[in-house]
Amino acid sequence: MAEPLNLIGGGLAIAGALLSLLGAIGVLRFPDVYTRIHAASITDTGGASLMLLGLGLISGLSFVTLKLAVIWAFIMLSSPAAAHTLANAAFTSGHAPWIGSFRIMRDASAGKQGPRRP
Amino acid sequence: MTDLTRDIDASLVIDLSLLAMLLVLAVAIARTRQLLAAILLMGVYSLVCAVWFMVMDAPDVAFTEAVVGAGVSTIILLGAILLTHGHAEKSSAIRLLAPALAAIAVGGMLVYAVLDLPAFGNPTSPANAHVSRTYLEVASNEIGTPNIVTAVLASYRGFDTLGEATVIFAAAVGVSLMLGFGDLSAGRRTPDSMGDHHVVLGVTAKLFVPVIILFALYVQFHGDLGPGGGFQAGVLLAVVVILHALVFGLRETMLAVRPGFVRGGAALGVLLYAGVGLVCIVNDGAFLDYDYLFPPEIEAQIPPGLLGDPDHPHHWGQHFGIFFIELGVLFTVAAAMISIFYGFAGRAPVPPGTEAGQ
Amino acid sequence: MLLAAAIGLLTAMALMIVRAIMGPSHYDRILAANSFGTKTVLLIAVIGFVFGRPAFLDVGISYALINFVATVALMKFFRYRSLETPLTQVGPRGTGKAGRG
Amino acid sequence: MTLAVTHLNYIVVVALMMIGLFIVFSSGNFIKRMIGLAVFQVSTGLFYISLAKVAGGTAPIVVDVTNSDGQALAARLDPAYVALHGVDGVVYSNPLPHVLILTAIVVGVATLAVGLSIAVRVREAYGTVEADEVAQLDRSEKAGQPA
Repeated sequence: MAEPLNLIGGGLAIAGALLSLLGAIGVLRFPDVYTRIHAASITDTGGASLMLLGLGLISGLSFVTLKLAVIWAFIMLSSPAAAHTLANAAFTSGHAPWIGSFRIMRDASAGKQGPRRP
Repeated sequence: MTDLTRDIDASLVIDLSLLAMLLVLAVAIARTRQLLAAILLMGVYSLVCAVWFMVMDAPDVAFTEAVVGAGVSTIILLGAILLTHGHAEKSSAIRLLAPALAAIAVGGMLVYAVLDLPAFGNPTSPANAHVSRTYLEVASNEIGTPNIVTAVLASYRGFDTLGEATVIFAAAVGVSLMLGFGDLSAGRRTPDSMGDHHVVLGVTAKLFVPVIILFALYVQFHGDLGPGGGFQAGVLLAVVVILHALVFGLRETMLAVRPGFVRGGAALGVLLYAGVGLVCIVNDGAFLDYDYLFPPEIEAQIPPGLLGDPDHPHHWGQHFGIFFIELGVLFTVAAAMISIFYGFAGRAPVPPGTEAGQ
Repeated sequence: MLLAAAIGLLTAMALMIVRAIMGPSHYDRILAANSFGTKTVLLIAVIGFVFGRPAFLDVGISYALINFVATVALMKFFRYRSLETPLTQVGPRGTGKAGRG
Repeated sequence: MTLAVTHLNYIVVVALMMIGLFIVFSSGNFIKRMIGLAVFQVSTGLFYISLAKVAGGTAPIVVDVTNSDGQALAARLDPAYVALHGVDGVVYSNPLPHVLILTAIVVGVATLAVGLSIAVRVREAYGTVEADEVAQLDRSEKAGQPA
């Protein structure tokens, strides 16, 4: 277990934690469901990748590395699928996206296009 | 105090922040009247508990809490809400005040009692001293499994665990008697999916189902060496069936895993567990005393190098006894959870105003 | 260093709890719970390394799987009010295996 | 002050238990009561596991103490203790409460399902899961009035 590898791994883990933290701030601050899904799903997969890579560097090549890879694969599969399903369900159940001050969706919904506002 | 808490300093930060999260979540569960939000927060609550169990050196318990609390119990609660009503009525002031006073009174007494306990982490406290210390000393010699939790669960306290498995079986029977086994009849109207067709979910679920089964088997058979065992693997197997039912429809799942098969599995698990005990009795031992599982002439024929090191004494009776009773626990837990899920998910909701008693 | 990463994850989890409690819509809550679950998996992994027992990653793996199932169940509940509706056909449309039983 | 630090875990867990108790008593909704019961039950588990933690210990899964990685994990046993009992190794947390709570969690979800199915049957018979309304329906039935 080389010392520089530990340092790089720790740095990557902290970077992943920071990315997760950024995503959490985004989920807290963004205006509607879709922007929040965007913030959460991107930082979840990105933060997880960085952090698991960092932990893999620390652990060295062993059975633990395989387990880390398995966790990474599961997160990479399930997190985007869950985000997609969530956005799909929210859209079909009638949540209109927030479009800032342009109000395109609201005008469109008056003309019976697009989803109705909740 | 300093030398006592010195060693837990690293975990103290994580410990305290998790406890703060738990308090916030519990208060939020108490305040909300939307049962859906309460269920969701309950899932998060048990998740935080699972992490806290990890910090407290209890990976087996964390494993169980993660799969049960966040997975199965959330889904069962959702099924119950579907069959009832998703909104709680507002309680009157007197109904809030009296329980609050009672809870504060009981809590005050408990805190008063708790302050007399030995300090947190004290190695010589009565709870950590007597029989537990003995288990830690003798388990690896007498049982031969590195995971002492498994050794205590399956061997020293095997009778206790048989009782737990029976309780789970009885609970599944009770739920099935009250809610039915799920309806497979052809004329049954299945609820409308509103024309949605989730391709992404279908593909992901198809990938996940075999992988979770494989992982459950790993957890089952690796339970001697690491965290895991029959309880965790059983719940994971039930979760596979639940995932399949959620994505491909309950009807498809019930055709693949038939309710009769599930009921048989639950009974078979308890029978297997008790049967191991009976075999020990037949071979002149006590009930569930695995050292008597094999007669000596059979045990002599097992080659000494079968499991690695030939010099290390192997306890074949203990190995196979734990193997079989964990298998029994797996069958019972998985079948009971699937049966409970079928009961809740397969029952048609009664529309308001058409109740039987009216 | 790993302790710092753990504290960062804990802060992110606390923010997610705020979102899960505030709502406003149920979809926000599911999103917060799902994202909380992913962060928990990472935290379990980091704790394993902090305490020197990384063999306990099994707990994290199982949670990564359960989290997906729970999210699907919650989403399905809010959207369809039913746990038994098929979300996708098993066979080709119209010729599915539904007639088998 | 010292007492507050060394017993903080226990005090917080007692507070969590009491919140669960409060939910059970204060809500008239059967499902909410079951959720409160679940909170109470998990908190009891927290208390047991908190008692089982040993300072400087590690999880009760045997580690190899012949190499340095294993030795660094946890505090070594006291030499006097080793001399007395003839066993060597590191300090482990107490496995017995882990066993009790592990099985209690799974039994807990099974009994939760039984309670919920009773609530479902109550709803099918009375059309409500609120305890007050159920009691009222019972009273009016006893008085011979239509519900």
